[in-house]
Amino acid sequence: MNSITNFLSHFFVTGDPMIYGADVSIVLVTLAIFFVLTYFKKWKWLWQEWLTTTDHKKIGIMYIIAALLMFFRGGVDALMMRTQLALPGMTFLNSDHYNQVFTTHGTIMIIFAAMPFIFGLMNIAVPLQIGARDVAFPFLNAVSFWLFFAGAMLFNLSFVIGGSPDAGWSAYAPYAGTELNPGVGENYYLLAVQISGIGSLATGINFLVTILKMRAPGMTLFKMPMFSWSILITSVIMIFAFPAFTVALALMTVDRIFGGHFFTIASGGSPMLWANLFWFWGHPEVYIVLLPVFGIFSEVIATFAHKTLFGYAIMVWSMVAISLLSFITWLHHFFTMGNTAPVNAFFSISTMLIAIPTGVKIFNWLFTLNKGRIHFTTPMLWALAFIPNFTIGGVTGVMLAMAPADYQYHNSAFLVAHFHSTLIAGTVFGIFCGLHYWWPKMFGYLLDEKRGKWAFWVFMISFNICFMPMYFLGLMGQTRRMYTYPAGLGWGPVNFVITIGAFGMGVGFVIMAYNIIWSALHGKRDTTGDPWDGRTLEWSIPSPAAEYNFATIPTVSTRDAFEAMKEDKRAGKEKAPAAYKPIHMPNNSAIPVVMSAFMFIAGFGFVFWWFWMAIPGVIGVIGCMIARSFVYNDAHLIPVEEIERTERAAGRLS
Amino acid sequence: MAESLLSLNPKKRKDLPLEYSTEEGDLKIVGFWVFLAAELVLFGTLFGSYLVLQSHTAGGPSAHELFKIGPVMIETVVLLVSSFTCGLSTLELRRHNVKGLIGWLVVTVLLGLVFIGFEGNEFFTYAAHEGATLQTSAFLSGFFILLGTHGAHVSLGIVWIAGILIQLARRGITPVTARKAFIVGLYWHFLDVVWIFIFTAVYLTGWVM
Amino acid sequence: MMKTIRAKAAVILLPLLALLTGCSDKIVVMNPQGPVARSQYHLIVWSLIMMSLVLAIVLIIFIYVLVRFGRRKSKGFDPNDTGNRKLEVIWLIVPVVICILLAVPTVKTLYALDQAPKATAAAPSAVHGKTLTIDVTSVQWKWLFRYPGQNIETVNYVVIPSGVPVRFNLHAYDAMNAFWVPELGGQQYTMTDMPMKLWLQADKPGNYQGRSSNFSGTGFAHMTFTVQARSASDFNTWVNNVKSSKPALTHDTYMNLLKPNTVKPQTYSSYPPIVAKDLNKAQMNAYMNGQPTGNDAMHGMNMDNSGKGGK
Amino acid sequence: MQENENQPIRQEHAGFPWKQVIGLLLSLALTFLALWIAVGLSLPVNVTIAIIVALAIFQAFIQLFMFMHVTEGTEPVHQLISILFGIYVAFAVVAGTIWILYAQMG
Ligand code: HEA
Ligand code: HEA
Ligand code: CUA
Ligand SMILES: [Cu+2]
Repeated sequence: MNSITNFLSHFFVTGDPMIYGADVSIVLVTLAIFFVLTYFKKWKWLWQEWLTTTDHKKIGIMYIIAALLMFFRGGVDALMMRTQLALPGMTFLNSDHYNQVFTTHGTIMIIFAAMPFIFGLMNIAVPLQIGARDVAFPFLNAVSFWLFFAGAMLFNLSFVIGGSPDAGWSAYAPYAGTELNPGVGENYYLLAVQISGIGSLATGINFLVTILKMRAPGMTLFKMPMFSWSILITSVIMIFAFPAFTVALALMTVDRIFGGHFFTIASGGSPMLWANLFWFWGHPEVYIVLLPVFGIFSEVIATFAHKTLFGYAIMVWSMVAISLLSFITWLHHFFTMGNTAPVNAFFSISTMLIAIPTGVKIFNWLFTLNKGRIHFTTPMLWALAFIPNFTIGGVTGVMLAMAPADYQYHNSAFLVAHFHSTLIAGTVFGIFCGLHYWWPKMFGYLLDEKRGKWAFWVFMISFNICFMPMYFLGLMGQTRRMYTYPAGLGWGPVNFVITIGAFGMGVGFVIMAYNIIWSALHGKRDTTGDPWDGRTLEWSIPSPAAEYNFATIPTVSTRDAFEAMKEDKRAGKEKAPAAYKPIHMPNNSAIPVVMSAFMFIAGFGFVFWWFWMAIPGVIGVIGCMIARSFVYNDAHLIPVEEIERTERAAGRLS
Repeated sequence: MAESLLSLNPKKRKDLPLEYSTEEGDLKIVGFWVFLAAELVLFGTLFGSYLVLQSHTAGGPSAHELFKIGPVMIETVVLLVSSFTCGLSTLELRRHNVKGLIGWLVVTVLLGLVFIGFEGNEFFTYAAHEGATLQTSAFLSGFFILLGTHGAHVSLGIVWIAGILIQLARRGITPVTARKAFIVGLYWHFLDVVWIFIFTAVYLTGWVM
Repeated sequence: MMKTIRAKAAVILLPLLALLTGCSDKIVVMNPQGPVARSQYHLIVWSLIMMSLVLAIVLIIFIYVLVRFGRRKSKGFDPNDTGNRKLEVIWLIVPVVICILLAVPTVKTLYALDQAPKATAAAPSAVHGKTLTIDVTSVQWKWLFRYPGQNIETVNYVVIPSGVPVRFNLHAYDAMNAFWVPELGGQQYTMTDMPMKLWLQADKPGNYQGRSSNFSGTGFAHMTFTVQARSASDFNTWVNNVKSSKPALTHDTYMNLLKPNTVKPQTYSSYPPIVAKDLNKAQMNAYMNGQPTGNDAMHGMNMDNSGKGGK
Repeated sequence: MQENENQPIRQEHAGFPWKQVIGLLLSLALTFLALWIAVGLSLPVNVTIAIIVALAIFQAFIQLFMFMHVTEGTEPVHQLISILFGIYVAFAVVAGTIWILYAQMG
């Protein structure tokens, strides 16, 4: 009996009212979901329409819902940290709790919010932009989503079962090793991030092949919309960065779970090797979450300036340059780890070089606006605000790149300010921009402009209130990851302002959430499929798009293909639509969900060193792969009559 | 004829071998190449880690003391020959000869099993007789994980080829089975490439140092 | 819209200017008190100037295009304006030039910081050409300072002679930390498997705040220390005082210091031999169990303590 | 998607499998050459390592071109660029890691 209570009190995180609250709300929400689904008899619908789907548009929507939830969780973490830091000597969170919170905040925001949000947008937009009916490997696409989902669930479970990781999102050895960190928290980090990382690698391969091989006839690479280009390049970075991370995580897992000595203090392990491997992935990772939003901004700025993108070719080449450079700068994250001068010099310069292609893009956007007819819609506001705010983050990055100066900034609040300026003014502004822009294509109605603009202004101004003072805080000597600080150093007032800004961002986010709900009820219907006077193919089809996307695959002859079609139409040169043919579409499949459930079981087993649980999980995963290999009948045919019916309902066929 | 999932001009495909004849086959082969390119980085990372830890023996046995030339050369030759027989199986695939294809794949699998047997024996000898395990030192962690990852890939390859053999026996050579047989061949050759580097970076440098 | 942007520009740029003058001593990084911090400060100011320039260019163009083309009925709309080779070359070349202007002093400073700083010209001739070596060990969550020349040990504070370059040999007992005294110069990590060096020097006597800047667990936020710079003669007096009036660091006290906790500043007139071995936690455990520590040739990377790393 | 089943297939591979046999003999020869250089000769360590690494790279290319048909497909440029990028990144991680972790100050 005693041993059982002992076990339970370690299994469930105890002693903290906030966590009991979380326990209760998780149980309540789960029960509520079960109840609603059962009451409205929606189980079958959920299973058939969503959980087993291989339709890229639905997978995209599931990614975005999950990412928004994770953004909320990461945001709550941020507000908890900011509350604790608002005044010197606060006791809202104790040290251990604070350490868990910044770790989960960073990990969740980057891996379980920013990346899946981007995956969601690319799932929705890329096939539509290139005139494809789905991605190259729809089944694999579903697997990717469910692996991400399993990873995210596993990671969040750590909050209530076993305890959260507390070594930062970069999980530096030896602190993250078992000698100094014996609990299960770091195991959660390793397994959860690993599982979703495998999904990310698969997504990269999937979209690379999709974009290379499945473009509409006539759409050469250099006629492709810029967002698709950005995803092509991002996919390449993902494909080549993630394997390194897979290995790094696996090696630390071996250390922690099987007693290996890669990064340990004992037996010749090299803690610095972890830092090296982590950042070999970690630096490219920041471009993985940045380049896609560069693509989004390119679309949105061109659309609402009513101009073609300025300097298309050089925009592409600058992304290619970034992808090449991003793999040779990683050491700038540990300039102060005892490197010799030649090493630091090399990586200082390689890092600075990235400013050049990035600057090219900034100026090309500015000159797209030049001589344009600028329309200040909500997506456009996010895109415009990105330019000055991100430039601040970028140029402070260049300051960090100067190694001797970095000796003074490293691990200070200056660094924290830098990366929020890039991650928020870049990535977050970008995904909010894309969310508003493609929302009508996803759901068939627009998000409200007035409420959207309110959310924008509140969030953007608060962002500046929050992160501009943080640069000074760094120069005043405050380091990151401190749960508290004494009075008398002059940090208090600055921190207080920062906290006000953070809550302001929360208000902005709440307004945005409110706007989503309000617009679902009262939003303007998009009946044309082209609410923004768009330029690319996704706007040529009805909103929301039919299962098969394009009733007939368009033929492309120029950039901005849809704009050209509209011009042809105005000039009366519209081509007669081709006759419909039956369409092959991939079948639904339960294997991805089931496989990810096994993955979750395996992950959970490893977290607790319970091999009796982990091994069946692994066997289940392999079983799913074998089962899939024997499925030969994985596509169905949509007959012409059904296509006609659908198109007629969308008003495309009289 | 049904309009298919993708719209790429299928004309070029006509003069290519059977496995490229469907769009699906075409996509999967390219996708697999990309996957192999990613695997290059995966193994690269393992190699980099191994090489910096190579001298971190922490008082345990060193590479020089541990590695025996005989078994390693047998492993190497067996794997090289299996890559060759795998190449012959692809050749038979191109000739539309199911029997030849199945035959050479069976030989390949058998050689793979021999390889795994020798490797397992090597690991076992180190652990049982020299007390050298993954937990002994950073060097040995690196060694066992680098070679173990390769060995796990080979084992997976064996299971995979076995699955394809069943499908080939049942269905003969179709665009789908042809694609599968071709892709597993790529995988097998790739593992041979990795072994060449293991042989060089682990064993040869171990003997040199 | 325009107004907020202009207001924002002012909000951002004015404090930057204020910083350049180094007006507040709370902004420690901008208040250098030694040659190392000063060379970094010069680099920072130079980069701030260049970055303000870049930012200004971007903001000016940004504001111009929004004002000019953001109105309902602006003239000059030209949908065919899709590229301009000459402009594109300009914004390729200018950043390249800026990068060169930043890279050259960066590399120069890097190489300079590898060496001991030049002794301050104003320093009394007594300390000319002299350097001091202090071995620093980070332990969860405290700093141990060992004076191998003087054979004394302090905890959570360190006394140095001003005007003399001090070579800190950094080492970690358990978790990685980083040794940072912003007013004297930038930081350097402490690691378990290799000694690292950091040269610092204080211009004049004074107290400077130091802290760990790399997260190392529960007590990390309290892992602070003071650097007390004294004139050369005061420093000697202090050393003699310590030697005559402070207790010796016993083996047991030392083992207690190695436990993860936070402690008050302490001073010891001598230390037991084990301290000088720079064992890390694993080696210490082995040593206590009577096994070889392997520290005579730093296991792994074959680092020696003389400052020449690698093979 | 079964409609393509009867498409013409090039029968270029008739006859003795020269390519494969030469590939095998070359890789065996290179392997034993490397072994002899490493164990049999006693060149300076750096030289030995440079030579055996070069031999390994050469042998990898043999596999790539003789056995793996890397230049085949509808658009072989895709897989060629992928492999090249993979080699670039793999080189970066191996060389960078060694450089960074061996060239450290004390
Ligand atoms: C989306 C995320 C993102 C982006 C885009 C960037 C972009 C850049 N980052 Fe940042 N960075 C992070 C996220 C990001 N970073 C994170 C998360 C960390 C910390 C992780 C951690 O420790 O937890 C970090 C840390 C970090 C460091 C480590 C500092 C330290 O730990 O001490 C460095 C150092 O060099 C750096 C540099 C740069 C540079 C040079 C760029 C460049 O790409 C910026 C280029 C852009 C511009 C320069 C602006 C536009 C250009 C012009 C207008 C042209 C003219 C300009 C010039 C010629 C200068 N970053
Ligand atoms: C995409 C990535 C991303 C994003 C979007 C954010 C967003 C935010 N971050 Fe994050 N942050 C990181 C990535 C990110 N961060 C990383 C990688 C680290 C390093 C972690 C580490 O050290 O390991 C970090 C660390 C970090 C720290 C440093 C902690 C430390 O070192 O001690 C701080 C401190 O202020 C901070 C603050 C914030 C704030 C205020 C936001 C805000 O933008 C959040 C705004 C969003 C919301 C607030 C939404 C929630 C809404 C509600 C909760 C509604 C209710 C609220 C009200 C009604 C007010 N972050
Ligand atoms: Cu770290 Cu040598
Ligand atoms: Cu970086």
